[in-house]
Amino acid sequence: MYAPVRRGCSKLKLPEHVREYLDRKGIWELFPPQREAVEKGLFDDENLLIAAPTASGKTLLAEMRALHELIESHGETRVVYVVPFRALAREKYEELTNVIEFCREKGLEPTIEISTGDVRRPIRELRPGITVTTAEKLDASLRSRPSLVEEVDLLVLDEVHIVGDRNRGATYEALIALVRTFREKVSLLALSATVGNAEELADWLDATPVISDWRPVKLEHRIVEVPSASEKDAKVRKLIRKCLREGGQALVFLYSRRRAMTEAKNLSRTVSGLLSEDEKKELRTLAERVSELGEGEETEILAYAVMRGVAFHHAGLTAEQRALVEDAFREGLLKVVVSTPTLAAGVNLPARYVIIKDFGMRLGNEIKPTKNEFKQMAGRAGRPGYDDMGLVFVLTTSNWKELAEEYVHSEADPVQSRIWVSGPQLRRFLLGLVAAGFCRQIADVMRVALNTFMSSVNIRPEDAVLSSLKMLVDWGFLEELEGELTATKVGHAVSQSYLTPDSAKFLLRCMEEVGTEENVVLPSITLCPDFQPAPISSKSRELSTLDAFMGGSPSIEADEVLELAVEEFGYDDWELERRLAWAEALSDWVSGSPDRSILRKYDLYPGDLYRAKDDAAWIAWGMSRLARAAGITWRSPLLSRRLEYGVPKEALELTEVEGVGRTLAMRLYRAGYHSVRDLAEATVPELTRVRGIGEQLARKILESARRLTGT
Amino acid sequence: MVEFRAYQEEARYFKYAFNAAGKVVEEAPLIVTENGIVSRAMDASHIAMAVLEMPWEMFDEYEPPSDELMYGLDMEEVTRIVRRARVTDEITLEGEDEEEVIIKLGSSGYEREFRLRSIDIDDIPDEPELDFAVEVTVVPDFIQDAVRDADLVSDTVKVGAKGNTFYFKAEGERGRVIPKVQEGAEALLTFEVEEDVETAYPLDYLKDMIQAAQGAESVRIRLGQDMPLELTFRIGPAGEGKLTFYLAPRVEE
Amino acid sequence: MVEFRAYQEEARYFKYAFNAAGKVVEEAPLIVTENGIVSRAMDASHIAMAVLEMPWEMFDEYEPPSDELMYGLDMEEVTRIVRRARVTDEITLEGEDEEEVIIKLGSSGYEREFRLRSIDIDDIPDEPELDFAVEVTVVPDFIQDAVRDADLVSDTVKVGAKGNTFYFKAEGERGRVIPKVQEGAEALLTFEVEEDVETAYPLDYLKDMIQAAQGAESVRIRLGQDMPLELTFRIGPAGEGKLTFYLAPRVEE
Amino acid sequence: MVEFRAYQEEARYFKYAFNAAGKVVEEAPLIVTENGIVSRAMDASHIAMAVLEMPWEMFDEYEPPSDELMYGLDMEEVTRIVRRARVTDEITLEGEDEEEVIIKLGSSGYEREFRLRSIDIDDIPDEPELDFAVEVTVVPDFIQDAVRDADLVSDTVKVGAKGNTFYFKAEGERGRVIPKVQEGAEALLTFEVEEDVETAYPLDYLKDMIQAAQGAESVRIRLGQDMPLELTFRIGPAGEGKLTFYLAPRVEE
Ligand SMILES: Nc1ncnc2c1ncn2[C@@H]1O[C@H](COP(=O)(O)OP(=O)(O)OP(=O)(O)O)[C@@H](O)[C@H]1O
Ligand SMILES: [Mg+2]
Repeated sequence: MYAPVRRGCSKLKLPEHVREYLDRKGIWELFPPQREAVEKGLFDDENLLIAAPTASGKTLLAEMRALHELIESHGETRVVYVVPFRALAREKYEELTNVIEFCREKGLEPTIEISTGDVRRPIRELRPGITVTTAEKLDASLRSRPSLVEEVDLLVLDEVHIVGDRNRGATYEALIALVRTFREKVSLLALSATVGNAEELADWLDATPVISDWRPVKLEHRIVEVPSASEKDAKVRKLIRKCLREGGQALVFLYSRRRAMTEAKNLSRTVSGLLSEDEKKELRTLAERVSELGEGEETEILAYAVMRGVAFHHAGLTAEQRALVEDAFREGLLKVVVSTPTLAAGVNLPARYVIIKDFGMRLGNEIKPTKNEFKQMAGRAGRPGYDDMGLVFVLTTSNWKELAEEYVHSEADPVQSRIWVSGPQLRRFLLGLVAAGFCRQIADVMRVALNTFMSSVNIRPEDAVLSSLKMLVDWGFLEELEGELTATKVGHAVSQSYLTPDSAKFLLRCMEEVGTEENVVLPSITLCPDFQPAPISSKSRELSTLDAFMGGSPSIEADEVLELAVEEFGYDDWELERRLAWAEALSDWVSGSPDRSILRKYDLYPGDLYRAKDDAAWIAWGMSRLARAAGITWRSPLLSRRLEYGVPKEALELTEVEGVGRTLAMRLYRAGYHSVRDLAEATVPELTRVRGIGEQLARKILESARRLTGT
Repeated sequence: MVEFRAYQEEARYFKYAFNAAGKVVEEAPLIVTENGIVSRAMDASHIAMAVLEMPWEMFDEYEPPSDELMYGLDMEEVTRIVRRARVTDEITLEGEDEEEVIIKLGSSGYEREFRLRSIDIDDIPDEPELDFAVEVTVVPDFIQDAVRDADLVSDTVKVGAKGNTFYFKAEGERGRVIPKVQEGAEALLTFEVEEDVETAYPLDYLKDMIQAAQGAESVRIRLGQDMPLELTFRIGPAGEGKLTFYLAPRVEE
Repeated sequence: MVEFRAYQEEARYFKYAFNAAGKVVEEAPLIVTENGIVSRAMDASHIAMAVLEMPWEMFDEYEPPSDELMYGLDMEEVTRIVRRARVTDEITLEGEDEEEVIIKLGSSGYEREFRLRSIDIDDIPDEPELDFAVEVTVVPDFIQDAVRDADLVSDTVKVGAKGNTFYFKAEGERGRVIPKVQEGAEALLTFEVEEDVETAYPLDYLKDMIQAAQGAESVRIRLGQDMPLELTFRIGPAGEGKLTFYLAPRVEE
Repeated sequence: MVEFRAYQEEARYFKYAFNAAGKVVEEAPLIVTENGIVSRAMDASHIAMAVLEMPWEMFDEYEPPSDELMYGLDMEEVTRIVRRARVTDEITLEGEDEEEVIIKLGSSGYEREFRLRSIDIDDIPDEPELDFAVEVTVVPDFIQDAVRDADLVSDTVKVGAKGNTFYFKAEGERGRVIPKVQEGAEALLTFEVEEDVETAYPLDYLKDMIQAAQGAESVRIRLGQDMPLELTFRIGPAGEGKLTFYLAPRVEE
């Protein structure tokens, strides 16, 4: 399986322009899975599913196919390239730009667009060329304008194994079912990681499977039994020394964010002793940039470690901090990154050594790592072009050794449909079909439902569909008349809000029975299942503010909403604490409380806070639409925007001005600028008196304010 | 026109207190009456409160306003100004109309005038009324050491009294730190304990609050089981004024 | 071979002056003649100029070069070296051929030699000839305080004379700062004003320049309406030498 | 139960030594016998070694363990604690069972107890046995100056002896720095050179090691051509104990 490719490109039948494109890219030989794809009809309009390990060159297949179709159609083909999450979109956009440039040189005029922003603003039309988008965005766009589906000529589904992901899978699956039903003839190329049921997946997509386990860099596993914690530390240090002396880099995986941070700090000494003078100089500059990107202990420790060639990485860091670490590792400047498993599931970041430091742990009901996590982490070992081989070191104790061996030698797990194992996801899917106008008859609904990845689960779809439809009718989202389905006004609002019908039902109840004032809406948001509460210190809830000792009024009124939530969803105490703490945190956020204060009070990571407020913002937006459709007076004006920006109502207007973010909006407001007009009437010297506004920014603000007020 | 004026020959009585208060709360009102100057403010997260009382006797010269006045201070600004004062500088507080607060620092013949725009203060909290089971007075060194020692291992510190010992205790992964003092020791000036207590508090606020210890002769500490902590520093030439901090407890799950 | 040598028993006379000059200008020539050592340089943005005059009388031992010599100094390097000198260290400046400048610091029997490569200096500016309407001499404390106070609120400071008062004034969004001194006060050593003036200057340069005040007995300040500011610090055991700064005014739009 | 106890009236004899050792090595064993306390550890990259010897005579009170004991210290923790000690604080080292090391700091009537969990130490290196061609003893100021001067221009420093001069030499793009001292100078207390040598060492380790010079009366330096550097600091009230560092040379390619 690791034998070098013997036959050159010239022996394969490749279209002329594709050959030229490859020459341009400096690619002389295709990898085995790539040649197999060509042989199975990549350029003959065959729909293909390629299931192969990471770094086996799947993206190139998409490039070649897109190029081929664009050239053949004189630049008219509309290619939609779907990725499961935003972070990947930029990477793909940049790679696919090469295809468009090539076409342009041939006198064609396709365009390339990246469309991943807010799901509230759907894609209006597909232009000839390539549109890179997320599954979520495309799904929302299709539902908002069903005819969009007819404009898709070539659909590329990247990372399609995500269909099995608990959080994102249902949306991806729904999207595919829609396309399979309403655009059966679409040209399709699906790219997947190695999965246990690739054939089944191909079958569902009506595509020819290309299954390979070829990897550009050989992979070896070493299971190491280490009895004590300090021996583990010593072993990791030894491995890192060895790896770095050979010129390689290492990824160390742990399960807790805090431990990733401490481990990175502890490894700093070891790594810094092995750096060159030039590297140290560059790292010093990098560390300064890191310091500028955040505040608090985490940032300090990150800067400290980065200066010594090490970094930690987890979802609690801000997007900029993560991108900085990823880029620096890719460039070879950072030698070791200590991370939680999220890194392995995300952007491409291979390393010579992968060290799984704590194989075997019980975390609640789960066993860590799961087989998929393990395969993903291990898959990162071996950097093509730099390493001859990738080594995965699994450090474990005797109890877990057997499981480790099983993971190493067994096949990947099969992917399974998520729509059918989650009531809310199923209902969202079905409601969307009707509300968007794809289906009127129950029979139509059934037809689309049968086009989901049903073969992977053992259910009777008819029963599930019928009972879900009945619930949707009972809840007032659908109306049924002799087999004909229509969405009610509220049902439409639910579908467009992107909420699950179950959450929507709860939110409507909250609004009707308790109210729509801010101090009630916030707990409604955090108590609905569509809000995913990240870890938060709920100690802050009970006695940790002086208010409780002074008979002060709480900022949120959660009691009634809480009762409803327990009734609908049966949350346990621990989950309730968490969600309520989030309601308080968001209340502070929306009052303009400084980031630092909130992070400190609730013991939060910035990444989690920013994700939570974004989620809350779109749920609030959804709620306001539901209220309008249901005829309920919405008493929290601008709440969604305030959640997005984190400012109180009075200062919100100021955020419309370019260059004015949260902190500046608060400061400007305090300095006496209460409206955009106030800003438009200011002068540059006046504005520069505000802390944080230099001359350049002042000019930008003035221009924007004047433009907005037409002065 | 000048609405009020408070003059003190040595800035040392203010400097540390203002500095500490400014680290704990972001904004505070300055309430000026014929009796003196007071201020009460909570920090943005409502976890800490600062209460400052400066009666007219604390000043070498005091010209009260005709009516009660209120100004709003941006405490970050105030601390930056107060940091520029030498302990021997003369310090004058004045109010210009109801718009500006003026702080003047004087030394060896020249004067430095700092004018602050008064800001709007949302609301002024009431001082909590609490029954404390423990009341001790310690030398400033003790509390400064205790808080900084605790900072080595944790971000929470437990404060307690057990038998005839008053102590701080902090525990972290790496170890434990226990600064303590017993009844009768030099460092413990008074000791009144109704019952044994132990309550946890967030350390970062404490680190800011103890800055006020620098100018003080002693620090009074009061607390109760799972109740806020109260720290009182006497300020002024003869301790006529005081700066009190309240800190909400951290309740373990 | 050694082209020239200047020895002074106490580095204190140089340390602060060199440090300040090095913060203001990035590179400077070292012009060595039989009369002593001088240097004149502008900073890269041509807003500030430093002029250093060290006549041979300032040194305890002076061995002049046979011909006039010029070396180019990277001032960032020079300040880093000078910062390593204790005020009581002996300091020797030497030139090796026309290639290297050697700074030797000596104390209690050991010597530390720092060798700097001479760099090319593009051009050497002339000292401006200006008529100033205002000339005052103040104690170093006053100007240091004034500049640092102003820094709290703004990045520009106005310097002026009005009637019999000499003052600094800075205004920012949050407030105003006005350090001032009147004719007759201790801190104001001389006061000669032809007419009232007020001119604005950039503060960040001033912050660097006043570092030279540390070793000085007094500072002479000269300015005029919308004219450059001149600061003169006497240096050397008996003030035989001097360091003068010129700073371009900031003219409001 | 308390396994051993070592008490010293003034922390000054430990503070700087522990601090320096803790910057160089991350973990170290604490080996307690009836003769006193010793420790030997290498840093993670195996470039530096620290050897600490504290014989019982160094302590004002010493209660030895019944058997030889070994504890593992996280040196980062130890330095953080030792930094909290004032030089006049009383310091007590105790061992609790074989699990915890307790450091107590006492002053004016209150006590601060720091408890460290003992960690596992992988292996304890042996002290190298080397033949040095050069052995000098210098005053602490000299080596501190030399190392910090060298830091201005490079991250490597050459240490050598030539004729009757002992010197440090560092060269960078911007210049060269050569702190040196001659036989007979005050700063050079002893001077025994068998042959001229010059060897290069990494500066960042040296910067940490010289922290120990702060509490010392003198520093003994030994080295040979392309051999490790040995620095010895005597510690304790009468220099009964010592802290020795070994630093691997940097061999040019
Ligand atoms: N035939 C080839 N010859 C040389 N390099 C190639 C070839 N095909 C692809 N590559 C390069 O190999 C790298 C990995 O490819 P790519 O990212 O497409 O892998 P992938 O299979 O999509 O991995 P993942 O599963 O992580 O998405 C890319 O840098 C790509 O440019
Ligand atoms: Mg891919």
